[in-house]
Amino acid sequence: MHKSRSIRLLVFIVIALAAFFLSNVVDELRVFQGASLSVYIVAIASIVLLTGYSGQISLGHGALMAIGGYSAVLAHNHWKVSIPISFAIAIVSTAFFGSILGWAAARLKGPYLAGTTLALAVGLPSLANQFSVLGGEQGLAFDVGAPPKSLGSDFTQYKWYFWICALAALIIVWITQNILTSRYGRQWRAMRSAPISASLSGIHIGRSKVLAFTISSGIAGLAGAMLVMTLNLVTPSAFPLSLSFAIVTGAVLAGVTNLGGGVIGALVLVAIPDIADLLAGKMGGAEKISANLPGFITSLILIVTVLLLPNGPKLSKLVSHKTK
Amino acid sequence: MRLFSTLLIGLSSGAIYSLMALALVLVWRSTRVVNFAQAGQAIASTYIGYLVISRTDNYWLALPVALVAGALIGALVDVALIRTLNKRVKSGPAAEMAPVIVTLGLLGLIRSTVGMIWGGDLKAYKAPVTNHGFTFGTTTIPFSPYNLLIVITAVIVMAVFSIIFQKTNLGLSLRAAAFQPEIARLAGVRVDLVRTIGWAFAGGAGAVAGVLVTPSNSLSPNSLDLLLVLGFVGAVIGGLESLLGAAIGGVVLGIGLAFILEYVSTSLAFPSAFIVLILVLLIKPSGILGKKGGRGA
Amino acid sequence: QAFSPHYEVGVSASTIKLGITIPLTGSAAPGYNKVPAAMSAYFNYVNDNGGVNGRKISLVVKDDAYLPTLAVAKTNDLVLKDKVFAVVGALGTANNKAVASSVNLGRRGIPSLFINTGYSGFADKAKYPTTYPLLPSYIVEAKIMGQYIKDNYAGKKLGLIYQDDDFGSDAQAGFKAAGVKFDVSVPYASGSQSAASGAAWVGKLKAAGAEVVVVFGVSSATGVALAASAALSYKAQWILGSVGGDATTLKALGVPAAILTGAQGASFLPSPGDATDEYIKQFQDINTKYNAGAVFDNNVLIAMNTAMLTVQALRAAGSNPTRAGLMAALESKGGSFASASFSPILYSSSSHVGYTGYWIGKYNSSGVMLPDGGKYTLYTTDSGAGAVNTVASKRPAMPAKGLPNN
Amino acid sequence: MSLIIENLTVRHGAITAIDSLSFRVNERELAAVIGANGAGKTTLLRTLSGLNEPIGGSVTWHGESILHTKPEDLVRRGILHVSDGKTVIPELSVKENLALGGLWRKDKKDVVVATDEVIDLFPRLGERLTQSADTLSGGERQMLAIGRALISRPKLLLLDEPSLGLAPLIIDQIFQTLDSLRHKLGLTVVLVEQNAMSALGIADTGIIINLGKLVTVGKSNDLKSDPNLRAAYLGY
Amino acid sequence: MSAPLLSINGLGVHFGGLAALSDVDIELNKNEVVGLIGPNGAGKTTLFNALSGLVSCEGNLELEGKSHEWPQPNELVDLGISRTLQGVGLFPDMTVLENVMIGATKFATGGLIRSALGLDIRTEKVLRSLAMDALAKVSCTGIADRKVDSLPYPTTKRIAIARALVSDPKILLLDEPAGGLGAEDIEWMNSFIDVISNRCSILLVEHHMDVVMSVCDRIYVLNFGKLIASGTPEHVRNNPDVIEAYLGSSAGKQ
Ligand SMILES: Nc1ncnc2c1ncn2[C@@H]1O[C@H](COP(=O)(O)OP(=O)(O)OP(=O)(O)O)[C@@H](O)[C@H]1O
Ligand SMILES: Nc1ncnc2c1ncn2[C@@H]1O[C@H](COP(=O)(O)OP(=O)(O)OP(=O)(O)O)[C@@H](O)[C@H]1O
Ligand SMILES: [Mg+2]
Ligand SMILES: [Mg+2]
Repeated sequence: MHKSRSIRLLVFIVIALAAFFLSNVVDELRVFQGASLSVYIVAIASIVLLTGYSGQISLGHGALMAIGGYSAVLAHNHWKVSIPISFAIAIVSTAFFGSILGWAAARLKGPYLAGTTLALAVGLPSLANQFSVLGGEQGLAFDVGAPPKSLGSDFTQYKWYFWICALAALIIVWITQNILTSRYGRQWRAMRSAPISASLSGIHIGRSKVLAFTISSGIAGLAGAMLVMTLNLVTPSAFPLSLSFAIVTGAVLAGVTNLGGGVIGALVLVAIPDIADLLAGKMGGAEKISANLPGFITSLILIVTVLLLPNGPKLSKLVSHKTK
Repeated sequence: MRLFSTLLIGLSSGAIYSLMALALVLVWRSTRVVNFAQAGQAIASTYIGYLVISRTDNYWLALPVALVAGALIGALVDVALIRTLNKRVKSGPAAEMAPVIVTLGLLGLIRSTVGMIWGGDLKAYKAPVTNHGFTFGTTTIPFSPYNLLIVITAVIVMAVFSIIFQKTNLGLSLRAAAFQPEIARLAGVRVDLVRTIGWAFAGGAGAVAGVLVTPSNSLSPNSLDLLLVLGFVGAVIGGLESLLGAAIGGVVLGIGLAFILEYVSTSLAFPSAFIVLILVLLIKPSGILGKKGGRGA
Repeated sequence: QAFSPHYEVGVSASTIKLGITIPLTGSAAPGYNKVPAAMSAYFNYVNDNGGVNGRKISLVVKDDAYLPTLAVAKTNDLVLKDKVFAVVGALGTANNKAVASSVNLGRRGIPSLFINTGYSGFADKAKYPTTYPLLPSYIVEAKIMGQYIKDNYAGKKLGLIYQDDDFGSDAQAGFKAAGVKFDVSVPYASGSQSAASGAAWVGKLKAAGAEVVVVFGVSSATGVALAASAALSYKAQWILGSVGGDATTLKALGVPAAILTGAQGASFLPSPGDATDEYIKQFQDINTKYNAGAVFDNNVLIAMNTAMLTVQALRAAGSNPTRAGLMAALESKGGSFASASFSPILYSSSSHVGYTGYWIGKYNSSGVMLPDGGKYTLYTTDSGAGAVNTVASKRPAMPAKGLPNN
Repeated sequence: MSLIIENLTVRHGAITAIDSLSFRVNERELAAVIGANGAGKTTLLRTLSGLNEPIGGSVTWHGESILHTKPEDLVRRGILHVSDGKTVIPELSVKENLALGGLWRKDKKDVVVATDEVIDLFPRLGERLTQSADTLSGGERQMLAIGRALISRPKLLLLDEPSLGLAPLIIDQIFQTLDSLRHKLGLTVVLVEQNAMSALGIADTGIIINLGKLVTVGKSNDLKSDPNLRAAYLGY
Repeated sequence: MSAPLLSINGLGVHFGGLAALSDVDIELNKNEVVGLIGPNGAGKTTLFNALSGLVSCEGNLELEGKSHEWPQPNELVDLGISRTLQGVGLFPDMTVLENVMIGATKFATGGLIRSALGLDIRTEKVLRSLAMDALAKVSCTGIADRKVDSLPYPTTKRIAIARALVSDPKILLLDEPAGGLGAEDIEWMNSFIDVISNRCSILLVEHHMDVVMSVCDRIYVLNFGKLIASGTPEHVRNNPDVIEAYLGSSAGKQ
């Protein structure tokens, strides 16, 4: 146990170094995609924890990301706090909101919870239009500034975003992985598969669920803060229903129960539009066809992937066994 | 008067949510899948209905054609996708989530297919009966023959399917197949067939919803998206297990929204769906007509 | 080895590559999805007639589904992968804001031409150094409408339906600046409009006894309001904002012709149904030949107009166009570009204000909006406290065959 | 006229649960399949009822193959399987669970008769008709499952540990009922039991399997008294 | 005489109009094995459910002589009570060791933050060694890393018992531990119950009469939610009411 934990830390450090090295050799588009990838990884981690472990479904994590995004921006713009602090504030405030939501959610089962969180995803972001401090539909600017001079003059903005996002993602995934392999993760899995047995073993089901919801929300909040940083802007329309769906999809592609798979899920999410565009470009055709072909291909890839690998990629299983 | 007209506005929009909610509950009850593709299936059937209307200018021909098309699409979805999915995922968190993703994917697939065939532009056709509100003396109330048609249809769909579910052998088979397919098989239920019938029913109901709603809404590949969300919320409010619940849930949502829009703020449309839902579920976590779970141990 | 000249990104000896992000799918797509094809149609027309200094223009189209995240990702694609020379005609306030700052258009010196939004802030050159808005701002539009209402409907009860975001708040600011007070204001959340909300709005308007109602919303909201007023026998003088006032779209949304007849509207371009206008005629012609005869509505018109301006900008940038040169040309010569609008473009080295004027007209029974009294009267103003002026409409004559020769 | 199983082999992934198993059960016979946990008894019954696909061998019932046939079709041929564990539909009421047994039958009058017979046999079910099956006690569920199968008027009844969780009195009663149905209706029964003694007590034939292979098959009385078998497989 | 470990007085449970239990009195003393038998649906599991907070009930509960509120399910282990379920109730997608470690939850120390930072090695170690000890008691240490859904049925029953034992209960509630087991495993269960009864008291629900008769010190018999008899195995076995309602004529044979 002890050994595997230190190995895990080591693995994360190696990944970090590799990522940073990689960011220096690939082109800027890839660097930007790397930042998006990190956002997705964090968002998917929040779903893996919530659904894969505690067994609660959420179709509304986009809304939680919105809370994180707005919190980070407000903190950064009004209190002039540094990026790490604004991210921390995003985590804490979203976790706080999540704990309230989780309290309500703990009473709800499967599709009822799905419906409620879905309504949240539709309802919450548009609330931003009601409060002028939130900047309405055109949103609030979120400018984390240019990279420090010390990094050199050819250090681009996107590389800066990528470094911040990748670091945040690595830290949070490391923490999440620790939690998931700790007794908390174990208790959630127990609670998910046999709630009565779990409570007879001394687990307070309600509290456990709320805790999971809270932590998951905090993680989603961070993802939201990261997302708005890459956008330079926070606006309600950055958190559409399709975002909530996308991260759930990423989690399912990852097999839901496994963080290592989350990276693959995120990769797929980032890569699919590119692949679809590429394929659609090859096929060409009339305008109404070419406009819809990417969406068609994306959906098709999704369906086929879930049908072929309903429990996530086999590769991820290997990873999870090794980390145990 | 203000109260009354708000109520009527709520009722007329609620009836529409009810129709979509009914379609969702139909699939849920016969297959235990929350079918996000419902909006897509309904859109595809509605386009087919539109095709009929634009060729023949006959709404009453379009409705049954769309209904049949919707049923066929529903059946096709089951046979082509859901069966395979059920074979491949049996248990675990993936089993709960995979259908969500597959039906979402299907929604995208159908939308883009529709887009490829008919383009993204708005289409419209007229309601079969006037949507000019009933007039008493000089006052016109916000409830029209067209609203009445929708309410009546929702009631008929609900009644017909309630009877099918509760009173007929097919209904019993549907429920058995939905809950425990393997045990249902051992009791002689032709599970595959019965589930496909369930999908066809829901597809037909969704098509009717689509064809009915469109005159007040216009038609585009995305035009039923909002209705899907509100229908789902209505279904959850009603308690997913009951068709009557779906109908009530849709109307409760419609009236709740109408009141919030009228008395609180016209710009709170989306948050209020969430507010209405949360209010209902905090009081009854399994919806208005939902059942409580049985014994655990 | 042969001498090879150095070209700017996106420019080669024979081509100039431009890009656009716009919703082709999703709920914002209807209407706007016609824009890229119409732009390309015009470009192809120009290409077939010699191109721009011998170069053919190509337009790379990306679907952003009207989401800022996608707009940023797709613009990055355009800039980093497709390596376009400039972005042209990108749609939406939030999208353009996110793109300008995240993609860092300013620092990279990438021009974003003729963006399709009326948010007044984009005119701020210091903040958006490479972004060039075209539309008169929503504030300008509201100020002009306000002035018109004061001149023509003094003493009447006034109602306003507006989208409850900055589109609407710009409008409110404009009406306030014009000194117009509404007896009843009905905000609605973007995307929430439905038959039921239409009935609710009309209920409120009726209750307040509004006689003149301004709709400052998107087409679907305008459609819902008009349809509901028809269904509820509510009669008022409607004044429709330019964003939601396209008659073709309103008809597709099921608005009865009867209620649209007599409604008023504001526009900075001639009515797409006005076949007597030389630009409209030319564009319709191109539309028939190069755009498979897509229905010629406001979206197609704006697209072609934008494309025509783009061609002039490219020509003005010289025979070996650079991004900096393009922007310099816009700022120095933009005001002289021929375009269908009656209002000139005000780009200068200090400001990126585009069009500033509107004319007000009335929809006839076939849905064509024609100017009051048969003559286009242009009202102009600014986004600040400036007065609303009436000017005689004047615009550069259309170059022969609609082919820029600047 | 009988159930003939030849060289049947069934796998679960790498595990061979049934390994070239052959035996036959004559009509009207009650055969008890005995074996330790994991011997493959459940797998055998699931294969006979169409829930599992074998990888080899043949099974015929009345001369016709019953392999590769859907369970719901086998039901219509009179082959009813009462599986162990969760074999009722918890979300339906007791009445509806029973009704499922007669849904597909043409002779609706006889369904009514059969239902009454079952309620006579298990009066407890009669008291619980409108209750959801979810709330039944473990034993009551078992009664419901058996009752539903009986309403289908089976020709071949496959029973997986019917005594599991039942009170001794009820076990006696069920075994007696099986015995009488056999004579009255010509029912053939394959009974899987852990409780070797009571099963062999009513069975004609005993089939002992171990790790998926046949150990022996014979008259139950002979098996019961075989001292070697008693020590190794029968556990008493 | 010291107060009984567990004493229930006047227990009643109602489901709608149905009295699943009425006026039931039960006592359990230290190191005692007490059987609870009765026909199907008599209310045995319901009694366990009432005691573990899974159904609401009326009546008094005393633990070691002190009156106590009816506990919530998750409070049970803290009161020194463990329970197995009529099914198996394991966590199917977890390993044997993890299953048993869940049972040891009450011994866990250190909060979320420590776990998040990977500093919970100590408490993990403790839980793990407790779990291994419990597995040793049921002779299952060798399969600690197997997933439980791949195990034979009798083994899963042992794991369930290990999970109940790991919390070091004073009272163990066993619901049909021998159900579905073959002769050999029943024998093992028999002797195992004997062994652990030295460490804790056991309340046992079981339909296998030979198990009940051989391990129990005392037996309560329920029928239609009421106690109809109680006493030593010998006494109960020969009680005509019990024979009539439950055992049937073949009781002697068993
Ligand atoms: N679904 C399955 N997947 C993998 N292995 C299985 C599966 N079902 C059964 N097995 C294995 O097949 C073998 C036979 O199992 P089976 O359930 O048929 O035995 P059984 O005789 O019914 O045992 P019991 O008396 O415990 O019910 C066992 O080794 C078991 O672990
Ligand atoms: N939630 C409920 N609603 C209605 N009746 C219930 C409910 N729960 C249990 N019952 C009834 O209470 C009675 C007692 O059930 P219980 O499970 O306690 O029986 P048991 O003695 O454990 O039987 P078995 O030996 O068959 O397991 C049963 O008749 C059952 O149908
Ligand atoms: Mg078995
Ligand atoms: Mg019980």
